[in-house]
Formats: sequence, structure tokens, C-alpha cells
Amino acid sequence: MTFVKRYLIPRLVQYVLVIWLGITFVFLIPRVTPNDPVMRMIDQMQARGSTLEPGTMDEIIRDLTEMYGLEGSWLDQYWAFWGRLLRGDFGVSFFQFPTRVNKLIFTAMPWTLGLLLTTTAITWTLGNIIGGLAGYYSRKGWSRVLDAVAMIVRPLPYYIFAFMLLLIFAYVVRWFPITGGAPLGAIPTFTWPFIKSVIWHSTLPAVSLMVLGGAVTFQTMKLLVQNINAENFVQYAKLGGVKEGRIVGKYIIRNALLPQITGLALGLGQIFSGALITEIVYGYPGLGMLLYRAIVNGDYNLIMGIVIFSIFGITTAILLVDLTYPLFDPRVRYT
Amino acid sequence: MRILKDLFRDYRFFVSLSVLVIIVVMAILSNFSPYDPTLWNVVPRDTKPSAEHWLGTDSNGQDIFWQATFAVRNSLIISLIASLVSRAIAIMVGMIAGYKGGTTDRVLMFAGDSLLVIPIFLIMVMLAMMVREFMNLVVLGLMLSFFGWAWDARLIRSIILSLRERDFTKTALLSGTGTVKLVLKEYIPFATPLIFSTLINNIAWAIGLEMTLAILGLVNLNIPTLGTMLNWALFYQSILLGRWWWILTPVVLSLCLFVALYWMSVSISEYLDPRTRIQRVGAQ
Amino acid sequence: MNETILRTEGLKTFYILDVFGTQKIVKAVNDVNLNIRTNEVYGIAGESGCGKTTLLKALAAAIEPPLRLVDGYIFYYVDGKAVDVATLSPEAKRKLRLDYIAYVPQGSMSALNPVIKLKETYQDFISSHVSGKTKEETIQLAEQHITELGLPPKILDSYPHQLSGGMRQRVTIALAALLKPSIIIADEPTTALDVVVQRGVVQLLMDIQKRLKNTIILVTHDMGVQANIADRVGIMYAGKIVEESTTEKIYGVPQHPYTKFLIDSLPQFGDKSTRQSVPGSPPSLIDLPSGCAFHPRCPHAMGICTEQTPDLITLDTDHKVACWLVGGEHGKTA
Amino acid sequence: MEKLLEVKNLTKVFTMGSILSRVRLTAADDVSFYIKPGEIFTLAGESGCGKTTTAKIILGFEEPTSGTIIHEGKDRAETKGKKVWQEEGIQAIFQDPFGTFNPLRVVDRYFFETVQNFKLAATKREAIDVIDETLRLVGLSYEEFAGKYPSEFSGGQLQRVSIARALLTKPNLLIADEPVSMVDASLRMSIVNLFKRLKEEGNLGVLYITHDLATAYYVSERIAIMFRGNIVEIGPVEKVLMEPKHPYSQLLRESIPEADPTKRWSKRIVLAETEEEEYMRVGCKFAGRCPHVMNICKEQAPKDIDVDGVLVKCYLYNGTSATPRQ
Repeated sequence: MTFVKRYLIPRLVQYVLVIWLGITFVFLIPRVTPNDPVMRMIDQMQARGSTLEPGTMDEIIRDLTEMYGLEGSWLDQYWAFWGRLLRGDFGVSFFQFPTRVNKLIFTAMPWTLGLLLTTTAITWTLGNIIGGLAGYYSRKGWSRVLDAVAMIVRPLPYYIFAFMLLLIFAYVVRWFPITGGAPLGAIPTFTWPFIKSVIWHSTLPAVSLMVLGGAVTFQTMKLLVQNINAENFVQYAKLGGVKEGRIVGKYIIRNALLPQITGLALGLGQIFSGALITEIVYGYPGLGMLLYRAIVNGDYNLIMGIVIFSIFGITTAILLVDLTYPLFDPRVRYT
Repeated sequence: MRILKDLFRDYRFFVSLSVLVIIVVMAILSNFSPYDPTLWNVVPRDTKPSAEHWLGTDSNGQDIFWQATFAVRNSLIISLIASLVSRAIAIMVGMIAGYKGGTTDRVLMFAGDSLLVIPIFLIMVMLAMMVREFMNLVVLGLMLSFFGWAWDARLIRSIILSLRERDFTKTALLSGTGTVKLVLKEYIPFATPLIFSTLINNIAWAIGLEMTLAILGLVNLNIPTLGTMLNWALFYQSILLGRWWWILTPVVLSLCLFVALYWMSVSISEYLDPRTRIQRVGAQ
Repeated sequence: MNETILRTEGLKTFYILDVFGTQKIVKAVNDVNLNIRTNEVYGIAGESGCGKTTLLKALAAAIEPPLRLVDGYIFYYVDGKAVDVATLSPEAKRKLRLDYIAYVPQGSMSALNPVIKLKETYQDFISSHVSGKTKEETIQLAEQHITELGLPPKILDSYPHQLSGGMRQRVTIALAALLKPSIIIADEPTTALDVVVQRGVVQLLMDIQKRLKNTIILVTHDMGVQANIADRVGIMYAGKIVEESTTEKIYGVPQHPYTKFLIDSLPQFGDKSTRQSVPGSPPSLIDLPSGCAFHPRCPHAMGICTEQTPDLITLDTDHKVACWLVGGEHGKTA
Repeated sequence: MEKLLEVKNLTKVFTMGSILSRVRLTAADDVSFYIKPGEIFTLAGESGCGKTTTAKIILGFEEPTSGTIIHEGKDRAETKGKKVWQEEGIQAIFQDPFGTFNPLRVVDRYFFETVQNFKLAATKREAIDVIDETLRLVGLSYEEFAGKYPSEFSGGQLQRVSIARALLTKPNLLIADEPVSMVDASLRMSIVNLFKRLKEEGNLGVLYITHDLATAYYVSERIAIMFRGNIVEIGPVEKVLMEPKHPYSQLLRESIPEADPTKRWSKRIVLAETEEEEYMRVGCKFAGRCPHVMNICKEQAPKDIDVDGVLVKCYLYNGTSATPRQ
């Protein structure tokens, strides 16, 4: 029971509070900044000479007014805002009128989700295995070489790294497509040619996410293993003549993975942002690309939808990772 | 002096310091630029690197080398504002949370943790959109600093928490030392190395975010920064048109900057952290 | 008289450190000759920083960089045959551990893997040495062993953090005795424990020795603990053994001025007469005084003490001292 | 009889854990004792018995849950607003001399700060004189100490430096929390002898907190034995340590290994399985391990009983000639 009280409930409370804080933030941004988003958007629309029927214009204004809140006190607006969110209603998109924001997000989401889940899983697993071995055999030559590579890759921001890969492999040597998630006009089906082309298109974005994320995982794991290797319980097992394989697996790796789980949870938000940026570079049709188009078109509704949706998604993912932690650390389970 | 001598034994420190010195010199050179960076068509457009224009010229009619000096300068200004202000916030929050404890601590740490958990990049995109017209170096720097303090505040807090329990805290109190003096004289020295190495990391973070926001067109594109230079180069399709000198300048500069900053921070923190330092010299 | 089970010959193990370009040599064990026998408790005593923990590492054949075997030999007497430890392969060394020579760590706090149950630790240790046993059989063996030593078998189902410090220390001692090793070496096993718990730990160690009739090498700075369980005691100072004898003689008729100081500085119940500390401070092992390393603190220091290092000479059976004051002619002719 | 410090019915309850799962732990339970001027009084017991908590409360680093502390006739509760460490009368030294001073600062800074904060000298020249004078009391001098970092001293030296710092304000009470347990056995006596000398020459009262009963016997006049938050026995050292009355005091006394191979342990002992269990116990906290346990021990906590000048919390002495203390 103490586990539930000491670990589970505080985590859940924190989860709810963080979502509340994040969304309140989103609610406040348009209200405390000196711009009136609705009027600005109308101006923008008119400047472009959009030919919208008066009815739709009204609908947009009503939508925007409700989302950004111009009627009633802030408190009323706040309640209305939450009311819409809880109904899962993000309103309509402006640049792809009258598609609902929900629909746009749900079309883009599988792409991002697929890219993110595969790359994160592969990165984390490979990074930890290679980093773990490199840490244990830190005096070997290959370990030093990998370390040097990580020292160069690690500091690069997502944008620059993705851009460089694109330059080299799509412009210079032309091994991979420049843009997109699938050939233009292809209809999504579960056929081998389509899946193959999806994999083909997502290779570069995936590689750039994996190399950057992998460098971080590799470096931290290597350092962790080096430190744990010097811990008393490892030295003690060695003096007790425990076989090397068992020491590496059960004593070193197992303990080194604990901070890596926490690290994964903390890094998820960054990985997600990085994925969005990478998508933009490669024109990959996920949430990142959607965000980019929303920014270019000044589509507030869509941006807000993406932001709120991401806050939910990321905090939930972090919560899930955090909840697996006690499975690996008995000190949290039994206190 | 001994410290510098020891640091120079690490080739990474030497390389990164040299690169950073060159970049800072470049930023200083901007004061001697023959061209006004805000004007267009001050030189012939789209010429290849030559003796007259070392790095060529761009489609806006600017000399790329001199434009780059402004870009480096402005990127450094933004990142310095961001990192210094966020460090100030981090130190304040970390110290107060660590020393006061209790509810103050819980509230401050919750705020910090939320910033770590929420995808702040997206929030920043929203915010940047709302204040796009007012965007200048200072506003951008402050905006970045508002989002960049959480992790370091947490680190500083944990240092203070452990120091608060150490006996020398009691010795200082028994010597009649007051709280403010205690924190400044007894605790800050322990946090200084950490503050310094995170400062460097934070500079790199701020430059990177500025670039990302600039590429999305969310900053003032008339102010030359590494990010806006890249934005313009992409806007004029410099890759497709084969103007490699234009696109490569900001890319190579930022690459050097990121690697140099990272190496410097690793080198310094390894020097300061006895555990890794010992691994390097191979002592027990 | 008992047979030799472990012997060192002119053993020198130094830490060779490279601290930012300057080489530093820590002479932690400097010319040590030990002859440890079967069925005895051999105590090694000395101040902190005298090299006793390093000596123990060398005896456990755990010399790893930056610690180096500079000179001398360590012999194990496995089945009566002398084995030069330095020539053993890593796998051969691994097999001797726990089976022939077992180790009890200093702070049991961090000596056990925090994320696995104790029975898994037991299983790891057993199955690395005994083949052909199922998991159930090894756990059964562990349970039986724990019960024999008077510890509650339910602790096998616990994680290290669930036990008290004293219980953890007793678990590591029990683990060391598991395969009935010929030698158990214990590094400050009672330090940082409360006196009552300390007594329980010593009690367990003695029970094991009585049962197995094996050798225990006990390193501790606590002269009280040494007096309580050691059969012979070696006094270590600045990397050397300066006096070695039976416990009765060490405490009854100490010969080396340092030993005398050590024993005289301990307060006794029922005696409030003034006692003095050993004057001065222990020397740094990086920068040792010339001659006898104790001479700067010694009230009887003579000219020769600052120039030449005294040998460890035998006074009478089982009493050896390294001091120019004793041994008469032997000293002066050198 | 004049009392330098009096601690009356001091209780400290810690609540641990979050709002959802509170655990209450009584670290000090109705602790009462006093110290006379120029007396060395020992508070002895195992780790977690509450002796350090008691010291922290006397020093004002913790607030007591209940109870009073009277120093030089003044009730602590009435001199509110002023922390103990701002007074000149009480000073303290700690267990680990290397932890007592900030490793990143020069040790003499603490001396100058003390002189400055307590206005002990007007000029730097005077300050150095004051500091040098105090250092000489512990066998050191200003020259061999100025400008040095803690790591440049040996443990024994640094502990003496720490005592000198405490003596700067000329206190009449020194709280010494395990002052020798981190110092090598061969150097302990130099510290303990210093207490003796300061007591005799400077009329300094010392609260000597330790688990080392041998030095306690050597240096102090009276002793209190603490167990799981309670003082179970209190009286002159000769009586408490040479003929301990409480079964726990007896066990503790017997468990001290003596540096004499002819006095080896012969009896076997039983250890407590967990400490929490004993803290939570109703009645006498030692009942779980006591060889003389009776039914009443498990039901009701015993009161102090005066046996031959020694106060003992044990039912064994009920009905003897002793009378319960008021």
C-alpha cells in the first residue's frame, strides 16, 4: 500500500497538475500578449483576398472568439475553453477550411507516431547495448572511436543534422527521396509496395533521429556503466568469483538501466520536438509538417490543437514510462 | 593558472577554445563592417567567393562574410541574454527551493518540472507567433530564458539540499554568519562549476532554438542571425540553384559553434567532477 | 604447529598515479613478509592510511591498475601445494575466489546488488562455482546454510535495502563462508556498526571459524576487536609490518614504540589515569620519512633511525619486531 | 545546586513521508538531564538513539515538540528571536572534522568571521592576537594554520582547530557530538585530554555525546545512557559503567571490546531484527531483547527509579528500597 501512496498517487496527481498547468498556459498566451489573434487573422484573410462566404466567415469568427475568448470574464472564457477541450473539439482549421482540426491531427498523427515509436524504441535499445558494452570495455579501441563520434554528433541540433543528411544523401548522392512520406498520390494500403515506399521515405528522417538520440543514450549509458563498474557491489561480486557475463548483465547493466528509464521519460518531450523539426526538414507528412503549414498560414486554431494534443500525448507517455520504473527498481516498490 | 594549464592537457579544451576565440573575433569584426546589414543590394548579388567578397554574396545583395559577422554577433547576444538570465532565475529558484524547503520548495519544483515535461518548443512557437512583430534580440533572449532554467534550478537545488545538511553549515551559523552570507559564501562556490558548465550548454541550446524558430519564420527576419541567414538561403532556394557558399556559411559556422561549446562544457565538467577526472587520469 | 596457508615474500604493491602529468607513487604495501597458517585468526591493525586495506587487496589477488605488484610474491597453499598468485590466469583466480579464499567487504551498505533479492545474489555466487545444480537446489542450499548460522531464512526473500546494517553485514559474512573456504579475509567488517551489533558480527565470524577450522585474516583499526578475536596480530605502519606476535604478547609485552603507544592510548574501564595519544600524525605514503618511517614521532629515535630502515627480526618464537631499539647487536652491525 | 544547562522533559516527534502516509517517530522521548558548570556530562547510546537529535535541539537547529531547555537560568522559549548560535555561551563541535569546514574555503575565514560577528576585536591585528591565543589553548599557533585549506590538516589537528573555533567566543558550554569517532584511535586521547584540560583550567562545561563508553568513562563525571529515545539510566560514570543496572546498559557495557586478550566475550547475544520495530514498541523499548522481561514491561513504559544515586528506567528495581522520582 505504501507504494501506491508514496509513488503512484503523487505521480498521478502530478500528471493531472502538469496537464492543467500546460493548458492554462496555452489559454493565457493569446490573452496576455499584445495581439488580438482573431482580428489579426481576419486581417490576414482579407489581405490574401480569400473568397469566403459571409456565413463561413462568421463561423470562423465565432470559433475563434470562443477559443481565444472575447466574451465574458476570463473565468467564463476559461470554463468554456475547458468545456470544448473535454468534448475533444478543437474547432475548424483555417487554411484547410472547413476541415476540423481533429481530423487534420488524426490524419497526420499515425505518421509521427510510427516514426517516433520505432526510432525511440530502436535508439534506446541499441544506444544502451552499445553504450553499455563501450562502458565495460572502455579501454578498447572501438570504444574510444565510438566515443569520439558521439562527441561530434551529440551537440548538433535536430535541424542542422537532418539538413546535413538531406544534403548529402538526397541532393549529392541521391540515394533517398528528398521529400514526403510516400509517393505522391499513392493510396495508403497494406500492400508490400506501399509499405516499402513508406519505409524508403522514412529512412532518412528515422536515421537522423536515431543517430542524434542514439549518441545521447550511448554517452550516458557508457558513463553510467563506467561508474557502476567501480561500485562496491560490482567489486564485491568480482571478489566473490561471480562469472563475468553475469556481472555485466545482472549487476552492471541492470543498475545502469534505471537512470536510463528516468532519462527516457525526461527526454521524451525533447525527442518529440526533435521529431517535429525533422519532419519539417524532410517534408514528412506528420504533425511536424502540419505544424509548419499552420505556422506559415497563421492557422491559430490548428496550432493550438497541435499544442494541446501534444501536451496530452507527451505527459501521458512520460507517465507511462514512469509507471514502468518500479518494475525495475525494488527500492521504489518496497519502501 | 594551474587550472588553465591542467585544462589545456585536454585537446578538446584547446580545440574548442581556439574555435570559440575565432568566432568571438568574428563577432567583434562586425563593428568594422563596410556594409549596413539591414540594407539590400549593397553589393552585386549571387557572386561566388572571390578576393573581394571572401565568402561570396547572397541574393539580397549582401556580402556573406560581413553578414555572417553580424549573424554570429546577434546569435551570441541572444544566447548570452537567454543563458545569463535563465542562470539567474535558476540560481534564485534553486537556492530558495533548496534552502527554504517545505511548500516553497514544492511549488517551485513543480513549476520547474512542468517546464521539463511539457513540450515547451510548441509553447514557444505559439508565443513567438503572438509576439512576432515585437520580436528583437532582447525579447527573443528573454523568451528563451524563461523556458531554459528548469533543469539547472533542479540541479542547484539538489546541491543546496545536500550542503544544507553538511556540518559546515552549522559551523558557519555558530560563527554568527547570516543566511544570505551563508548561501553566498558557503554554497555558491560548490555550485559555480555546475553553473558554468550549464551556462555553456544553455548558450548552445539557445542558439539552436533561435535557429529553429528562425527557420519557421517566427523571428524578425531583418535582424541577421545564424537562423535568419539560413532562412533566407532556404527561401531563395540556394541549394537548388547551386549557391553552396551561401547555405554553407551559416551551417558550417553553427556546426563549429555547437561542437566547440559542447566540447568545452564536457572538458570543464570532466575537469571539475572528480569521478570522471579520475577516470581520465586513471587513478583510483 | 599449523601449516602455512598463505605466504607473502617481499611483497611491494604501489599505486602508480598520473595526476595531470606528474607521476605519484603511493607506497601502500612496502616489503611485507607474512606467513599465515591454517586454523588461526590473523589480525592486521594500524591507523587509517597505513596500507592495510591495500595489503588485503593484494592478499585477495585483486591487484588492478592503478595498484601494481611492484615486487615480491604471494603464495596460496592450495591442497598443500604453493601457488604463485601472480602467475594465475584470470579464470583460475576467479575459481579460487569464494572456494579457496573468500572476502568480507567493508561497508556492507553498498556491497550487495540493490536491485536483486538476496537469494538471487546467493544463487549468482553459488552457480558461478558449483555446476550441475538447479535453481531450486541452490536456493535450498543457501537457506540451509543461512539457518545453520542462526540467521532467519526469510531474509533471502528480501532486498538489501530492507535489512539493517548489522543484518547486511552478517549476510555478507555468511555468503563468504558458503563454500567452506580455506581463508576468509575481512576488511574492517565491524566499522560503522554499533557496539552491540558489532559484537553480533564478531560472534558470527568466530562461529564460522570454529566450525570450519579455517583461517581468518581480519583487518581492523579497532584494537579492542583485535584483542577479542585474533590469535596473532601484525601491526602495520606506513606500508610495513613493524611488529607481529601472538595477541597475548602484543598486548602484554609490546616491543615496538608504536605498538606501545597504540595500546597505552586506549582507555580502560576502572582506570582513570591519564593516557596520551601517539604524538604527531601518520606520514604520507607518497613522501615517506627516511629510515624508520616512525622516527619523527618516536621519543626514542636515534641517529640510525633516520638513516636506515630496521629489518623485521625475530625476538623469540612468534615475536617479530622492526626497531633499532630491540635486537641489540643485530641492529648495530647493520 | 547551580545548573549550567537543564533539559526538562524534552520530546521530539518526527513525522516522515508525504501527506498521504505519515509515519511518526519519537526520536527523543521525555528526556531530562542537567549539566553543572565545568562538568563533562556524557550522553551515550547507539546510532539512532536520539542523542544527536537532543544536541541539535539544544543548539537550536531543531525545534522541540515539547519540553524546556534552560541555559544559565534563562528559559530558551523566553529568549525567542535570538538563535542559540548568536549567543556566546554555547558552542559546538562535530563528528567529522573534515565536514566541519567547507573544503573550498580557507579554515581561518571561520575564525575571522566569528571574531567579526561576535565583535571580539576591533582591528585585524587584534583579531589575529585573539585567534592565536585561542589556538594556543589547543596546542596550535596562528602561523601553522593561516591560509590553509581543511585538506591540508590531519584529522586530529583539524578537530583541534574546530575546538579552537568554538572556544573563540569563550563559551561556558561546549556540545561535542561524537568528537572522536572519526579520529584515529591513536590520536583520540589528544582530543579527550583537551576536554579535560579545558574543563579544569577554563571551567568549561561539556556535553560529550558518544557511543564510545571507554572514553566516556575516562573523561566524564556523569553519564546518561539513551536507548531508542529514552534515557534508561543516568548517574555517575563510576556507578553506571562499572555496575550498570538497566539490562540495556549492561548489554552495552559488556559489548565494548576491551584491549585485553584475557577479557574476551563469552556470553552470546541476540540482535534486534529492525530498529523501527523497537521504536514503535509500547512499554519498555528494550523488552524485545531483555533477558529479564516481565509482562508489565510490554504494557507500560517504566518510570525513573532512584537506585543508589542512579536513576534507572526498569521494573526490575520496583519495590526495592528505591523511591520513584517526582
